[in-house]
Amino acid sequence: MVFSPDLIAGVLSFLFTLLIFSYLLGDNPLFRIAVYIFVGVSSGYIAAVVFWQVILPRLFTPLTNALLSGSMAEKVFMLVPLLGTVLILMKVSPRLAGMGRIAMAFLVGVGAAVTIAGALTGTLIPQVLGTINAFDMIAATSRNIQSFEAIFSGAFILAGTIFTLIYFHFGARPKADGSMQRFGLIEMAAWVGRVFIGITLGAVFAGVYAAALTALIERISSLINFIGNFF
Amino acid sequence: MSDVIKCPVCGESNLPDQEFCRYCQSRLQPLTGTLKGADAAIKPGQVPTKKNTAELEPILPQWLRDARDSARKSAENDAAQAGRQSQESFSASSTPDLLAGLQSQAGNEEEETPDWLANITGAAPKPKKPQADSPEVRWVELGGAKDFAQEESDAEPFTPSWLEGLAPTEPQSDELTDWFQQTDNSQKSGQPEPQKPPFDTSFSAPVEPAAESGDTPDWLKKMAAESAQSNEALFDDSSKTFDAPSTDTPDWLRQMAAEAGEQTNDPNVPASDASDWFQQIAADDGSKNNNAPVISAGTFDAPSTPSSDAPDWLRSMGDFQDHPQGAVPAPGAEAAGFSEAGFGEPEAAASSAENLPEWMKDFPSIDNEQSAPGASPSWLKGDAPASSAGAELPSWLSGTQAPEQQQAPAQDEAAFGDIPGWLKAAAPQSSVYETPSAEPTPAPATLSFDSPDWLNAFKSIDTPDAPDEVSPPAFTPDSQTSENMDALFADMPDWLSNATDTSPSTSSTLPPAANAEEITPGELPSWVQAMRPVDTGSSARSSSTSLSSDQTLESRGALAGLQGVLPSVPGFAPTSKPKAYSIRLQASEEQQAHAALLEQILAAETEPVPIASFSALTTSRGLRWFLVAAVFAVLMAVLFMGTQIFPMPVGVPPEINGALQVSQSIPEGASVLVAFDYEPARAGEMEAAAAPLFNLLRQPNLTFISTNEIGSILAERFISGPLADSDKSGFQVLNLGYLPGGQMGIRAFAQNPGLTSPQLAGITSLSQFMALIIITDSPDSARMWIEQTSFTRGAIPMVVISSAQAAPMIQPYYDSQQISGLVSGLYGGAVFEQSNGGIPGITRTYWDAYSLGMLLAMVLITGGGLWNLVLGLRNRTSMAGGTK
Amino acid sequence: MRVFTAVIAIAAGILILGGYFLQNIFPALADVQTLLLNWAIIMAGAATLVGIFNLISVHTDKVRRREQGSIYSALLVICLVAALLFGMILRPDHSAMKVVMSGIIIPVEAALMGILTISLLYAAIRLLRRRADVMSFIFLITAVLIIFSSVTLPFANIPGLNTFGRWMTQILALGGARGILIGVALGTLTTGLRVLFGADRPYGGN
Amino acid sequence: MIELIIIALSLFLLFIITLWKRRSPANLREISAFTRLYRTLGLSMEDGTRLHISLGRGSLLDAHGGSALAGLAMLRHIAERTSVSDQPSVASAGDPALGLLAQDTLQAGYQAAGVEELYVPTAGRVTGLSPFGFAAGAMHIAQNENVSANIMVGHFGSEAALLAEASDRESVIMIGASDDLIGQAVLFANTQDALIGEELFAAGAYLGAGVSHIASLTVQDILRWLVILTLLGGAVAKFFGQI
Repeated sequence: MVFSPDLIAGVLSFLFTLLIFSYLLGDNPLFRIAVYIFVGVSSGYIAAVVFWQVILPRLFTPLTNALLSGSMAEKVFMLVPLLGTVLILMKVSPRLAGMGRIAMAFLVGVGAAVTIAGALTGTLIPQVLGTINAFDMIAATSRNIQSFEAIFSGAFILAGTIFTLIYFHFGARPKADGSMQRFGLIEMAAWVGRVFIGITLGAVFAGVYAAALTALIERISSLINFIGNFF
Repeated sequence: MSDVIKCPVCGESNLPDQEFCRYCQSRLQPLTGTLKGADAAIKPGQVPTKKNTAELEPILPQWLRDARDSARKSAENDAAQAGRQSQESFSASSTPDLLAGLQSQAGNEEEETPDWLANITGAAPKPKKPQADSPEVRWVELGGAKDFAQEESDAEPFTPSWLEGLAPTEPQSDELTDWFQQTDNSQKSGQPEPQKPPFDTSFSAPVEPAAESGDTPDWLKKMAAESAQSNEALFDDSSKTFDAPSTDTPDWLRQMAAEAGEQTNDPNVPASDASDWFQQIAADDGSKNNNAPVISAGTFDAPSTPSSDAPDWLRSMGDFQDHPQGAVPAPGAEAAGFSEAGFGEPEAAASSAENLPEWMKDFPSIDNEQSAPGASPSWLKGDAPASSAGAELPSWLSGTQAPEQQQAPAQDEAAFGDIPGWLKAAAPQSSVYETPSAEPTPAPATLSFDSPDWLNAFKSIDTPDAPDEVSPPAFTPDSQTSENMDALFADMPDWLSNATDTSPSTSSTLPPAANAEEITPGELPSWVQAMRPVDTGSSARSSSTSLSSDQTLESRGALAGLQGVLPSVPGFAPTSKPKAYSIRLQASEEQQAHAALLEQILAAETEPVPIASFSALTTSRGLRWFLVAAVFAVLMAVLFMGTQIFPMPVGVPPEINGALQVSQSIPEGASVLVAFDYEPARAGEMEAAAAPLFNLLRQPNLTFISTNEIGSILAERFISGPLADSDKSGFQVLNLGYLPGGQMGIRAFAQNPGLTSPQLAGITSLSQFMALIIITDSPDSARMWIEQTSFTRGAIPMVVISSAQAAPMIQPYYDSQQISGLVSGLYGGAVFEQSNGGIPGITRTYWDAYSLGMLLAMVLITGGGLWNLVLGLRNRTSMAGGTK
Repeated sequence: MRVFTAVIAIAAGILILGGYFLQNIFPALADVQTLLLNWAIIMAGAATLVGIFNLISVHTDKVRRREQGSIYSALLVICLVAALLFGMILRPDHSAMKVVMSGIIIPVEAALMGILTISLLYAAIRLLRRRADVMSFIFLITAVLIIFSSVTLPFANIPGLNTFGRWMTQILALGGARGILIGVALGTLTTGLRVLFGADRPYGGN
Repeated sequence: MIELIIIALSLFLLFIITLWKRRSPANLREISAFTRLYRTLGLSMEDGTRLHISLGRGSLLDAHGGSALAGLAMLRHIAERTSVSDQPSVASAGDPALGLLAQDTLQAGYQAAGVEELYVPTAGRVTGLSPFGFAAGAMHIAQNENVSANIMVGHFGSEAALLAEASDRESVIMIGASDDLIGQAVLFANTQDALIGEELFAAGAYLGAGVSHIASLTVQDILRWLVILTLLGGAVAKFFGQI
């Protein structure tokens, strides 16, 4: 009997799906076996991918080229990430882990800058502009949307955005009873913001449920199909 | 032994026999060994444990050690005098001897407790010890066993009041503590001597005359004479010391008190205090290093001087001035030297001046200045006040624990103080210790000053002790007669040990006092533990008699084992039965009510207040199983049966319509870049949503890329899965794999795809693709692709196929026309599939199950939510009621 | 060391930010930014390897100490090492690795996602018992409505339901989502600035 | 350029308000989740249980780095407070670099508490490299290591429901916050007191991590109102075709 890769994958898929589903009856060794194997295999696989598609092509190959035929500047530019890699690898040892902080500091500095830039250019400004542009009557007309509808939608979006923002206002004042409360108007606006937040999270929750349900359907369907292959 | 000793302080070389560095005056020889556990303090009431005090043996001056050797040679004579004493009694009597333990010092320093030390403390020697040691030798060491026997039997009744203090009272032990500590401290300090010149001048002088005395210790005789002629300056302080003595105080003492009474600044000092200083002397002389003897010499001055009725031996002290041997050692002499002088001077009588050590030769010159006939001894008159000697006396007599060099400044301050220093020393430091001094009278009445033994002992004081500086030959057996040695050995140790033995012996049969609790607890140095006579053996007690009428044996505290230390006041006996008082509390009802209220309040305070819990909602396994059963039953049934009851959605939303138009507009064989940026968890949903769109493409040239490590595998799975049923004959697939770096990687790829991915050689711009399809389950991933490619993709259309969970966040991008179309979730896939001519695909397979699952969820959430709302309200109501 | 690491972080961050926003003024900053980002990507890749080692060491430690569930930890370590070795030797696109992917990773992840169906249902049902406030009510009502609007009924569709659902999702929910995302962006901005200028130093140091 | 202005303004405000907040007390609205979190810290110390702080899977090199950094700031404070506990806290992360930073942060917390010798490198762990791998690796920490509370602060998606499920089964208190709407929705349904949106970034300020954290919230409030004003002004202007 020849075990094709597809058959092996199908059998494994069937088994592991069942093992995972067993969690619905309660945490059990079978589920744990499946989960731990999954964590190990996925981590090992991702590490191998990182090695083959990051470390090797971005570090070793350019480094080799630079050392063999590159200019001094290229050599220096490739030695720096090599040094950083070595410093990070030092974190394997608790004794040398302190040296790794240099590379980690570099990563954090870069990450903080990327985060700031991403927050500004990817979220803050686009979302503000998107809210403002909801009142762009010209654009609405071009999309065959009536002005009233555009204003109505834009107003709800604007109101939702503002009230939600107000909801998160942190500043407060101590009251006579010792509690901290915001100004009355802010508190009222925050209450409206709660409604919008509830709607938003509810809508997202419904989407998550739909995604999970689809995944469950796909898994159950695969189980049925696998069993059906033998009949 | 090395030829030279290198000073640990200055590094200079010194002769091996030198005790002090001749350059820096630092001590070269250790004063004592380290007493184990000396630092540790024990508390009263703690059961004493044996301590190894053998280390203290080095305290003894060299002359004592040498004397031991000579004593061995005279052992035979002494042993014959020992008579018929049993071995036990002999051993008991021998134990009090200070020098008894010296036998073992030279040879065996590991001996746990030297006998002399045990005797001082009154602790019973170990029964085996006398047996182990050769009794004969010990007899010899005793300096004449018979002497000792006589002392015990005869000397006790004659003990003067000022000697009564030698009994093992608290002060004694305290003073012993002091000098032990001094010894210890001096060891630590290293060079205590150079700081003690004042003592040299003041105390060496009285010792000197004793060197020439006969039976009666010369120095005592001279002291008597001195005192008779001395100016009162010295005794201003000392005389007052004897004001307090009882009527039993000897005349000479009374006279002394009368003479000095007016000048005494501290009339409250009891007579018994004198015994304290005597004890101090004993302690210092007998066991301490050579510093102490100097002190002892001076100590004897005070009591002897005022007494015109002094016995002969005291009167003979008047000769002191006729023998002006310099009491003051060489200025540079060290304390050790002076201490040695205290005991070493007697040796001058037996030995010629030539045999005198260097320091002794220095005395005359000083004595000449000090000793003026008819005047009080210069060492008393002038030296004491002038050089703060009188004040110094108290300092070192006070038994402070500081080393002598530390006492010197204090002594200077007290030089002209109201109370002589030595009186202060004699004064008990606490009321507890004053108690025994209150009745010193019986002892003086019976004290025999003629007691030859202890006087011989004093005589022997004059015999040269062997300071380190003193030439050893002076103490060699050849140079000393047995008599000298007897006296020598009996000098301080005898009377001291005798005295210490008395109290425990008499009190052995008495019940221990239980008043220790009233004593202020204090911490005792551990070395005192070794000296506590708690476990005094009967043998030791039998040979001693009490010097005190009080026979109470202390059982606890620092005085444990000591007897007569805290005698009850005579006559303090209850004359009548004490009145009986009821211990019952007389409280009114109101008071009791208040008390109950108070108890209630206190109880409420101490009662733990439960922390407001987080009202943790316990898990409901039943609900979970119900949900599992319901959902799985529905889904499995529908999927197994493959029903198609639920119709596919109709109507095409604008975003889906946009995607449909893009897919239809892509020309045949066009290059399409497809990003697979979703997790394997959403593979089923994403494949179902994306498959209808790919089925619309006509022989596309697909390039797969992913910012997810697993994306490339998902792409291949997509090709081999949902698209397997479609016509893939014209499909060309290039899988670029993983694009690391997140949005920066996307940005770099968008700027020059060929540079980032070598497989795309020749493609330098993203606009070279005909369309861009993003399959993602994350709004962030969609955002990254949308934003980072916005400037490079040009006019090429972008379609996003997203998970249902990400649709609400991606939708705005369609609204803002940043993307051309959006297909989200299974619903979007179903709509798209319907718009694709209705060819059944994977969405149709899932649609019934999906719809039923969604409806089931709607019902369960609604019904279950309401039910749990009721339950929650009920719980909250019940909790609120419980709180009230 | 503390100062040195802070200086490195701040310098790298400022250069990256300069590359974002000042490249029009200083074009060289764009190249510097690209270079630094490339280095960061490489170091992040190295961090992945160290993270793998951390995963191994944690579970090896459990096995060594025979803690609860150590057998599973041993299983994890074995599978991890095996996958890593095979992946390094055979490369990730090897058919054997594809089998592992298709047979283990994808099914398990999908199954885990599938069982969330029950978890989410369970959580939604119990929500009002945990917390009966306005937001929770709105949350559940919205969820139910959108779920209901995304299905078809066998016999007859409720008119306008789908439209209402879309309106809720694309208008009402969008407003709240924007408010949340803008708020998150503000928080991210201040947090990033705190880190960038050394007030927070997650790389060590106090 | 607008981005630079925003950054400069934020930085200036942050600096000024940090100095100002040193003298004036922090007045922040009550957030029940933080109250619960604060008490959970004390309770875990009292009953000798462990806290599990999960930092999510946000990478430093993408837009989720902000939540990761906020989680690390909170971890730093929790580590300092619980380092002397019999059962010190453990931190899990789904991103390797974040896991290493968790180790450094834990060590810094121990160091600040003066008990660096108690620090164990395995207290900061990477439990998996994929979202569900991370969740699957972390979901049993509560069961295996005597954990009394799961504190999830970082970037979480729908996998947060898996951790929430495990916490519910073990009756472990769970406090969660995510910068991702999906994660927020899941955590909202699963937790007693939900942390929503930018409340994630307020953890440090509410736990008393420092003045700079409080100043951050004040700066956020100021920027918030500036954004609101911009929205209102921009909408009006857009409506009237001014922009």
